[in-house]
Amino acid sequence: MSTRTAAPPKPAGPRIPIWANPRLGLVVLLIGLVALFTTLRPAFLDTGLTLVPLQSDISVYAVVGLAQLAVLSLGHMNVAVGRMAAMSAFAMGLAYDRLGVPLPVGLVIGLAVGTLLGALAGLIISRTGVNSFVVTLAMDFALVGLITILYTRFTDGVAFSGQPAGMTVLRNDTFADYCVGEVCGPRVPLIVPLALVAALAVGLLFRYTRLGREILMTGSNEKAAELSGIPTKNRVVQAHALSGLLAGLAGFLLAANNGAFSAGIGDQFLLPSFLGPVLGGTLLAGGAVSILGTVLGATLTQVIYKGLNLLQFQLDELKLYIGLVLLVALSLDRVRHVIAERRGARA
Amino acid sequence: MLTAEGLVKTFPGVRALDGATLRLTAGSVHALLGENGAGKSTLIKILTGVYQPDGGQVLLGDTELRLAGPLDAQRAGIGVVHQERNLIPQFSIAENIVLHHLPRRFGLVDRARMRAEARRCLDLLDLDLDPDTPVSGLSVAQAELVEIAKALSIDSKVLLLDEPTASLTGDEADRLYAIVRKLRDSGHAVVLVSHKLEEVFAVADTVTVLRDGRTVAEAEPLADYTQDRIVDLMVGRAYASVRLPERQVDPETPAALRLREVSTARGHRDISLSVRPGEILGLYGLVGAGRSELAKALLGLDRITSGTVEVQGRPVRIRDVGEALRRYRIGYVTENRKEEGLFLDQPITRNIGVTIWRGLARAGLVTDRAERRLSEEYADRLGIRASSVRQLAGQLSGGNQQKVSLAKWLAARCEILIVDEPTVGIDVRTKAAFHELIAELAGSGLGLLLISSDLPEIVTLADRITVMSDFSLRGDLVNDHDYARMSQAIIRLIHAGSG
Amino acid sequence: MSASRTSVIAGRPEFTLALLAAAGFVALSVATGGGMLSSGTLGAFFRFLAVPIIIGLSQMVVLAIGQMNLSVGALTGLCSMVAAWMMIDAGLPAPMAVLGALAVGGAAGLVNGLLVVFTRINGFIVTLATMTIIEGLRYGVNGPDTFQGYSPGLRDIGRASVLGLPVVFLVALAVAALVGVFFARTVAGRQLLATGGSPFAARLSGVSNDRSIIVAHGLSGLLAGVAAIITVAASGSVNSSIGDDLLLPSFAAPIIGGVALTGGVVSVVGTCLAAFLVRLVDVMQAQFGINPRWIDLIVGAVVLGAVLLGTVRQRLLRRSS
Amino acid sequence: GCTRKSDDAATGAGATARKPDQVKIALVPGGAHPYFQPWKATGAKVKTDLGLGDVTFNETSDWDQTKQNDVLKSLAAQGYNAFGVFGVSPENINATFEDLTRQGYPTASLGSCPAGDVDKAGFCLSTDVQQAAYKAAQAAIEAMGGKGNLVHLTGNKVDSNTQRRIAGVQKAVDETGGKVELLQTVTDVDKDLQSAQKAVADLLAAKGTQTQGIVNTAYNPAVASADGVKQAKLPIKVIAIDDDQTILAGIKDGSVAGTVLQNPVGQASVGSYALMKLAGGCTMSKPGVAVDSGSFVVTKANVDSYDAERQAKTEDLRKAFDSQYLTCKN
Ligand SMILES: Nc1ncnc2c1ncn2[C@@H]1O[C@H](COP(=O)(O)OP(=O)(O)OP(=O)(O)O)[C@@H](O)[C@H]1O
Ligand SMILES: Nc1ncnc2c1ncn2[C@@H]1O[C@H](COP(=O)(O)OP(=O)(O)OP(=O)(O)O)[C@@H](O)[C@H]1O
Ligand SMILES: [Mg+2]
Ligand SMILES: [Mg+2]
Repeated sequence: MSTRTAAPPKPAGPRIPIWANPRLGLVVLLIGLVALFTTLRPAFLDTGLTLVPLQSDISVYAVVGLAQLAVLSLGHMNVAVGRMAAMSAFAMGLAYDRLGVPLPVGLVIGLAVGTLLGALAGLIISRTGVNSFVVTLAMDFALVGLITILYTRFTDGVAFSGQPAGMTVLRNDTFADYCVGEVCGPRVPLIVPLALVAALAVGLLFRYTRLGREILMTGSNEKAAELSGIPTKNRVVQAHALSGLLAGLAGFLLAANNGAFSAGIGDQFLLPSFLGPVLGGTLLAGGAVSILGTVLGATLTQVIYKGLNLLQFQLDELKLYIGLVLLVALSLDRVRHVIAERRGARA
Repeated sequence: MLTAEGLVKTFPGVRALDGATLRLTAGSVHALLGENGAGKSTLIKILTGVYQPDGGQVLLGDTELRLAGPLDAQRAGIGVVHQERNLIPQFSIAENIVLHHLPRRFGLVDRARMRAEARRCLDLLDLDLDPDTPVSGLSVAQAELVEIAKALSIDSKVLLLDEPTASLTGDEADRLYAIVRKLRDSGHAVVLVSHKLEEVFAVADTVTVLRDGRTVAEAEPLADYTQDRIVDLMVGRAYASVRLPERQVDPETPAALRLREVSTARGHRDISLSVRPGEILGLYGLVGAGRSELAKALLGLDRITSGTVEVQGRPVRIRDVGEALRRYRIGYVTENRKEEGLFLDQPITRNIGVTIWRGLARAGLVTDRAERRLSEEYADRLGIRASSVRQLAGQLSGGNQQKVSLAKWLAARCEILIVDEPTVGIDVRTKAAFHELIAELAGSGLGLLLISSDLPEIVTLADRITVMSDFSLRGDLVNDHDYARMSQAIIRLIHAGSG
Repeated sequence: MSASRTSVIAGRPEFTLALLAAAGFVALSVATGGGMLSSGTLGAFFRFLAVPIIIGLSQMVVLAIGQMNLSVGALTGLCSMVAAWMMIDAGLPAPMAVLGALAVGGAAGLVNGLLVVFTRINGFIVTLATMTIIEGLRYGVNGPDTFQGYSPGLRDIGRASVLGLPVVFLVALAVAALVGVFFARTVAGRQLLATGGSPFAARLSGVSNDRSIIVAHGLSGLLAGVAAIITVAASGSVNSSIGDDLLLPSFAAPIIGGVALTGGVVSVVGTCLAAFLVRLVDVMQAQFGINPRWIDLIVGAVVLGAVLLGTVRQRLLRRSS
Repeated sequence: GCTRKSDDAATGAGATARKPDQVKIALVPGGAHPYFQPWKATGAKVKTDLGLGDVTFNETSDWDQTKQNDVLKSLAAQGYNAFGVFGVSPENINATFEDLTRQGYPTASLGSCPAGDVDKAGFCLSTDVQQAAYKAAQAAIEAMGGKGNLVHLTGNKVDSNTQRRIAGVQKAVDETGGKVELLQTVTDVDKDLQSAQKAVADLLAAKGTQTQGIVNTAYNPAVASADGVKQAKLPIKVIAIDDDQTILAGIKDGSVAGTVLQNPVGQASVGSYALMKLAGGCTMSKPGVAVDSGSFVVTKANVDSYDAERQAKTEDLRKAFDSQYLTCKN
């Protein structure tokens, strides 16, 4: 064919320089902040008091971020992440307290509840075509009421007293507490692997499986996805179900960290759920996600929070600085982007 | 009157204009021609202040024009209809027409004057539309005409039309060109960009040809040129029109796809047709005849209310595109590649791989490597021009985008392919390549249903032609590739139906 | 002609809302044995309807360009605290405090807008960050303590009624009317809607999208300032918790009122009616002593129901046409 | 195999005796709230009075248990080695106390006790919220003249302290033998002032004429109902909570019938004192004991003199700790 022969060997498109990689920018920012905080407060590197709890917090909020990322992949939002986490935690608490099930069984029950809630949101969104923000916002309203009602009904109060065996261990121990002979593990809390597994699984899903890729394609262009044979409505439901599942996991991790399955779980999830992915370079538009970025983004927010805490700011200053640092971090990414574009233009 | 000299414009990775020049004279229609990606739209956008040039200048008469934004161009009397539709869907026709200079009274928008002005512009075009209708309810052709009215509303002396007829029927295009002639006669300078050379030769007086961002023919009288000569200029070398391979379809071969008296919820009535393997069935009709809708109903996107669809001789009920693809091996290359065919923010690999991840998966996992190998194979086979298969689909030229949108169906090994308006907005050379490709596909045994409003295209490619108008079939013709005879027969069928 | 016009009106979402609002009001009046119609109840009903209306409009203005403003609630709190601080600690007269609140609101909104324009970061994210900052500032004004006993004149206005309707409610209606005129009849308002409807087309028509964004956010902040003034006047005491319960209602009103999140469409009447409906639910709760958490559940369910209903209605309309 | 390190190393770890000037106490409320403000000044005062290394007050935890845990750990990393904490969530706070104790820090639950019967802090020095609510309800009933309808306004329903308050009010109402009826308990109106104001206005509009008394066991509704009743000019007796300026002003001008004070000063000063002792090597005779820091009904009659009573109570508390709760070797 004439076109085949006519195609000249074109030079490769503009290569992205390594410094323009958004993840790298985050790492640099992170290192900078850690260095800054350590200089100001050497206690920042205190293993037991800073680094170990920091890892636990990062684990929770990375999973929270992933829960949001699961629907950002579609260009959707899940405003009810916190409440889905709370409902899962309720289910887990109920299972442990009333049925006395072992730890993993309760976890599975809770995750199932989260998944179902997410799927329900996805179902409403895909059937009505109404914006996900509206649907999950309404769902958040409904769940916040329901959770209180359930807790008052089932616990005479606010939290389940029964806890499965292993819960305290999960909260308190690090791998350093476990030794093979003389060799002990690193000072890494036991819940970190749970979050890591979640991150890897989500990464694997979006990168290497048909399901994940099809969710991304649905997010990129729903109409085209449908016309390419992707069952887009199912994908919407599945992405939201995944969001619910991860929210449930985050609820579990937080309950493990805090030591009880209580009604307040997830109250503060909403904002961090967006910060992680967005700082990590996931757009709200859908079609692309960055799992590593989300983990880094969650790490960054927790480091900022921890560092500012160590600096002992008053409440007003603390909030002020958190907001400002976030704005700066976000704008830096923007500056990097603009520079990359300029360079690209000249190349 | 309006002159652009030595324009340079660079986008990230692309030099769209490289010293292009355009000279316009009042009272003439000026054709601006070039292949896809030659820089025509970019030139027009610079003339209308949408882009700022990296070099060169724009002169009105002898004074240099500084066009910092679209408003500057409007003040200078330059009206434009861009290639993409640019109306605010929620606004009324009237408001869209006068949006850039909403009339005010006591600080508030003066609705009465707004309506009156819109009315005046619509009257210039003999358009009988209620100015209060929201534009979201207009047909493509009506929206196009409203855009022209909008361009005229600024008392423009210069009117730039970027592929105004790409989605118009022949009748509608004729009406548009009548208006263009009227404007020319009243002293306007009109620039016309189009890939439909017949139309260009019928209406334009002078021509400028762009190739790779450079002007290769500047404001020449069109009468001095033949179509072939123009194409040579656009392509940059002597261009031999391709000869399509001879194909023979055994009339005894059983049909791959057969519709028996199919009616749909969309309003199709008793549609019967069949496509054999290795055969191209041309489905001709004017825009809005219901052909795309029929294709979509076949794929399960709309309900079939009665009649049967048979694939390889067995009656089937297709529920969605996935089933059509995987179970019955039917593919559909949409007419609307930007919105329905492609994932513009994704790389070529994903765009091609999307239909076959199931097949590529090893132990449930799809690797980028497998996908890339496959994409490279099809990029090579279809001659997709890209820096690499990892380039984003949105960065490709129109023709290459169309090839990508076709590639995913080939990769999925479809046996029946519905190709909808495959060459809309595609330049002559790419179009010919596409025709060759389609013929080759048929040659390799695919059954093709070719939906097109482009008569020459249908007559060139199809083995048989069936004509649709108003959601019903009007008749069948066996194509003998004689353009004059076939086109007359087709037109007659259409008019017989509606008359 | 008139028949088709009535059918057009009946087809609008505002009409459904108005019917619902009227029906709800009547039902509640009957259920409370006329208690709803006593002047005290009506007064309380409308007095606390003023802020939801304004805050809904404040969100609506930003929704019009297809963005969101998460800082509306915190900003209302900050403006209230600033106004009270000006009167109590700085000893300024009430009119100055009113101007001060408006200025702070407008300025914060402009900053939001400028940040969105210059960083090109999604408005949702920008206002998420500025919300945190504003919360800090709000707390910084007076710590956790409550301001009380400022300008009696302002408080009298907050409590006054004209023809049985609280002045603050009338102010809210007047502001709503102004916002309505802004979107329907001013060039800036139309341009804002054009930006929301199709940014690219708007740009090609000479509309500056950047300016639309800044105007929308600025106006949103200004309206938050108005909500703050109403709060200060009507409530008589403010502290740093003011605004915490406003974020969700700010979305609920316009969304129930039929405003699209994608931008380009606003409905002032719909937003006001939706705020009215939500307020009805509040009053129902007080009248029947229902646990507020049930109310959350009901509001959530009602919105989901409205969502489903809207879809069904559209489907019916499409089928009938 | 894999073995788990034994725990004993950890539990006894930090139990080294510290001299007062080595003791650095952190007073951590649940979040920003006027109730805790006296902790700040009191902390500064005990620092000099007792010659402590440092006393800090940190309210940045924003009513979030996770953040409070973070704040506590950050403070520990800063070198603070004794903690007086108002647990954001009484259900979860025991876990936090356990963590701190494991690392060898003395802890006190100040202002609120953990939910349930177990307290993992060294001790709990707090208002007996049920008792305080009971007293408040009694005061309201008295002000109402012993009969009529009472309304109870309080905070977050899913909080064990709220549950205790509801029980306390119920008890006082039950004791009237039906003369007083608890018309309604409105929960979840303490989140922010505006919703409290709205709820009060709606309540007064709906039931104002049938209501004779309002008892508040949360701050924002107390402010809102004092103001709301005054504005509506209804003869309703309002019992508020705490001694915020706005509420004392209300008592003086008669719009508030009375208020129930708690003893944040006592909590901070005695709590710090006991923490210092614990850090110095003393132990609790009964670990996890709950001590009532006292609650005081203030009406117009004693609005100017109540503080003396409270100071006396504080002094008693300190003595009780020395004689009763603490066991010191020397
Ligand atoms: N906004 C943009 N960003 C990056 N590249 C662009 C942009 N607009 C155009 N280009 C590139 O500039 C070149 C010229 O594009 P232009 O749209 O002017 O071509 P055209 O002659 O109008 O083609 P067609 O006939 O397909 O409309 C193409 O290679 C195109 O990919
Ligand atoms: N997006 C749309 N919204 C509303 N009506 C539409 C839309 N697309 C097509 N239609 C209408 O549906 C009918 C059939 O359109 P269809 O696209 O099937 O025609 P066609 O024969 O394929 O013509 P075309 O050449 O435009 O593809 C026409 O009346 C058209 O106006
Ligand atoms: Mg073009
Ligand atoms: Mg079509």
